[in-house]
This record gives sequence, structure tokens and C-alpha cells, in this order.
Amino acid sequence: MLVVLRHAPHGSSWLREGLDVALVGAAFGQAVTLLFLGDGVEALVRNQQAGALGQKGTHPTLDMLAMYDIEKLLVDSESLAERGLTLEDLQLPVAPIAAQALPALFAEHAAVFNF
Amino acid sequence: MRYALLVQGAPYSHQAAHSALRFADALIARGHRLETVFFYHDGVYNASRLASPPQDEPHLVDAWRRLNEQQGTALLVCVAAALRRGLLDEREAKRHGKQGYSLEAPFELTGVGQLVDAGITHDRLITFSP
Amino acid sequence: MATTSIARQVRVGERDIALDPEGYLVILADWTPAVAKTLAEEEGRVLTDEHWEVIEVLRDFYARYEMAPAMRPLVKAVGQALGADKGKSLHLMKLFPESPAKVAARLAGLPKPTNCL
Amino acid sequence: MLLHLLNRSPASSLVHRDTLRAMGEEDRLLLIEDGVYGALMPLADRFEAIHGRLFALREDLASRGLDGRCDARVTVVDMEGFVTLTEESERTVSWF
Repeated sequence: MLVVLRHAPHGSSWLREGLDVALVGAAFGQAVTLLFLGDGVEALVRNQQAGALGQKGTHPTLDMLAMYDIEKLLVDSESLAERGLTLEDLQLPVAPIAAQALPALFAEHAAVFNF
Repeated sequence: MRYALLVQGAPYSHQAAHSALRFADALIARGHRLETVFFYHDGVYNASRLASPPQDEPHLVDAWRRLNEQQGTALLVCVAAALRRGLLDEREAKRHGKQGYSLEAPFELTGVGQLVDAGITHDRLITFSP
Repeated sequence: MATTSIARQVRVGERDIALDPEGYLVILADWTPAVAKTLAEEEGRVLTDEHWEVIEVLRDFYARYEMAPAMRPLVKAVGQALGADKGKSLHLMKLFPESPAKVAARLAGLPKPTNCL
Repeated sequence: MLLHLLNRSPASSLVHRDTLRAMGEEDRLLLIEDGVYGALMPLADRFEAIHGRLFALREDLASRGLDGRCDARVTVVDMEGFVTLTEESERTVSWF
């Protein structure tokens, strides 16, 4: 299954709730691909912290993905470039994906969850 | 075909729940089966047993209940999203030491695993989001 | 931190530790090995070295990732920390019958699971 | 072939750009809710690349006073047409 994360951390719960779907899918034995697209690429930026009132960030969850055997992590190159980010700015090793490859990615998965 | 809907918008805040209910009626009219509706994110508010809209507005919670009566549609509510937002059935209220409860059958609190399962086992999964 | 209703208190040494209706710690910072021992004794469990090392793995997992693991990642974490022999669900089921991820998480002073799985 | 749903106006949200980049050559796009504002000119030009594969939901156009004002390149469908589009597509992806 493909889980697409398109929202930045902290501003809303979309990123956290999308990650939860990926974790549960993996815990159920599904092969999970994660795609960071649009503002979702902000989830990968280094040096994030907890929010006000102690609201948990999502950065520890990203570190945890490997423990759930979620290893196919893709980031949309164009979304990174638009935001002035490079792969060196990111906390995890992720594979860049070019815009031309996106349609095939959406087409090849049996289930797509777009958050 | 066997359909599942994922509803993520709160009723009366956003059109998502209205659209999902309209789509539900239309797919049933075309002879399909609506087997599952999964409520996630702010969609969990659709399950509030205390919803009290004015008489001259659509009652969305009752509309979901009717789908369950007509089609046996499972109305599944993500327990993790619901508890944070104050939607507890009697059992969870007891488990958390709360008086009163805000969610009841035919809505069921369940895990996200049921959503993943619906995405894989149903012929179609359509998402309505705010 | 979240406030949870206190169902009862349990005496550990000089302190009263608040528990929720299902016996999870109300204040996670209350946890000490003595608290774990008392919670285990209440259920008639005796904690051996093999139990303690799993509890340590769980606490380390939570400190690192801010989330209690489901069964699969717990097995993986135990395997990484304690060796492949122990990184098996059978080993964990033997130590914490019923549900290792839940029972051990309670003894390790982790938050109550959300029942999400 | 996938069906994509978009419920954001291209006048206020850029999510339609990600939608278009994710769409395959056969994929279709249905505008619903506030997405139907994109069915009128000049906003409809944003969808030039998917000419012939762009749809809009009639009841959302009508409730917004826009029925009959759609760009000629947009196919208007009713709720039954929405269901038919989901029948004909392997999967549906929602953008919001």
C-alpha cells in the first residue's frame, strides 16, 4: 500500500494520522511505501522539536519507521526544490522521485491513502 | 461492487460528510453495496450520539444510522482519533473512568487496521475529506 | 501532561502511586523498578532477569520513539538489544502471557495503548 | 486508470498542481465541493493538460450558482455519474 503524506508537522494532525495508517498497515504485514509530497516534505526537515504544551512532534516516529520495516521512503524532488530544500536538510535517508515517475507510483499500489 | 467510504470531515463544519452521504445513496441506487464507512480525523464527530441540529436541517448522524439499518453498513470509528476528541462508548468511558458516553451502536470504535483492511478487501474505497 | 481519572492508589515504599481504572500509571514519571515490581506482584507475576531486560527494551524504545511498540516492532527491538534467540514472539509470549505488548508496557510504565491495532 | 477527486478551488489552493503531476495519461479528475470553482474560466485553464478527462459535479455547481457557467471543456456529471466514474476506475484518490 502507498501512504502519501502532504501536510507539514504541527499545523494539523494530518501528518501524524497519516503516519499512524502506515504504521498499522506495516504492523498488519502490509508492504508500505511512504511518499512525502507537497508540504509533506517539511516532515523530513532536521532539528524539529515538540510543540507548545508538550505536543509531540512526528520526528521520533520517522526514526521509528525502520522498526516497523517501512523502508521504502520516497520524497518528491520538485516539492523539495520549491521549498529550497535539499536531501542534506533531511533527517532520514530518503529516495528522491522525479515528477514523471509519480503517476506510475500511484497506479502500481493496490491501495492508496492520501493524507 | 462492494464499496467502503473513508470520512474525515466533521458534520456541519465541512461538506465532506454531506458529500459522502449523497454518494452513499447514489451507489446503493445503482445496485452496489456499501459495506463499510470508516470515520477518521475529524470525521469521528459524525458518530456523536448527542448531535442536536435544528429541525429544519439534515440530521447527519441519523442518516448514517439509516444506512446501517437499510444495508447493514458497518459504521467504524477510529478509536485513537475518537478518544482524543471526546467520543467514547460506554466501555471506553469505563476504561477511562469517565461519567457518561458520547457514542453508541450502530457506531463501533475500532482500530485503523479495519481501514487498511477495507482498502485492500473492498472493490472501491472513496475518501471524503475536509 | 494528560490528566486521567484516578481509580485507586497503590503503596510503593513511602509513596502512593495513582493508577487509572485499568492499572496504568496516571503519572508516567512515577515509574521506578519498585513500582513495576509492585504492579507485577498484584497480578501474581514474579519478575525474573528475563522480564527485566524486556522491560528495559520497552522503556528504551519509548524514550527513543515516544511511542509504545506493536508486537512486530517489539520483537524486532528485543532481537536487536538481546540477540536473535530472544527476538521471537514465542519468547515474549512465555514471559508475558496474554498480550506481551500490553502487559509489558503497563509494567514498564508506558502510556495505555490506544487499542489502535 | 485512476479517478482523482479534488475539492479545493485552484484560486485558493495549489493542491491541484500535485494532483495533476500524480495523474497518469488515462486518469480522470472530478471536481467536487469547492473544487468546482476550477470548472469556470479563467481557472479552468489550469487543467488544460487533462483536456477531455476533466469532470465536475452538477449538484455542487448548482448549489453555488454556477450551473450552466462551466467551461465547454468540462463534462458535468450528476451523483449517478460520480458513481459511474468510480465504477470505471480501478481506484479513487482524493486530494484536499
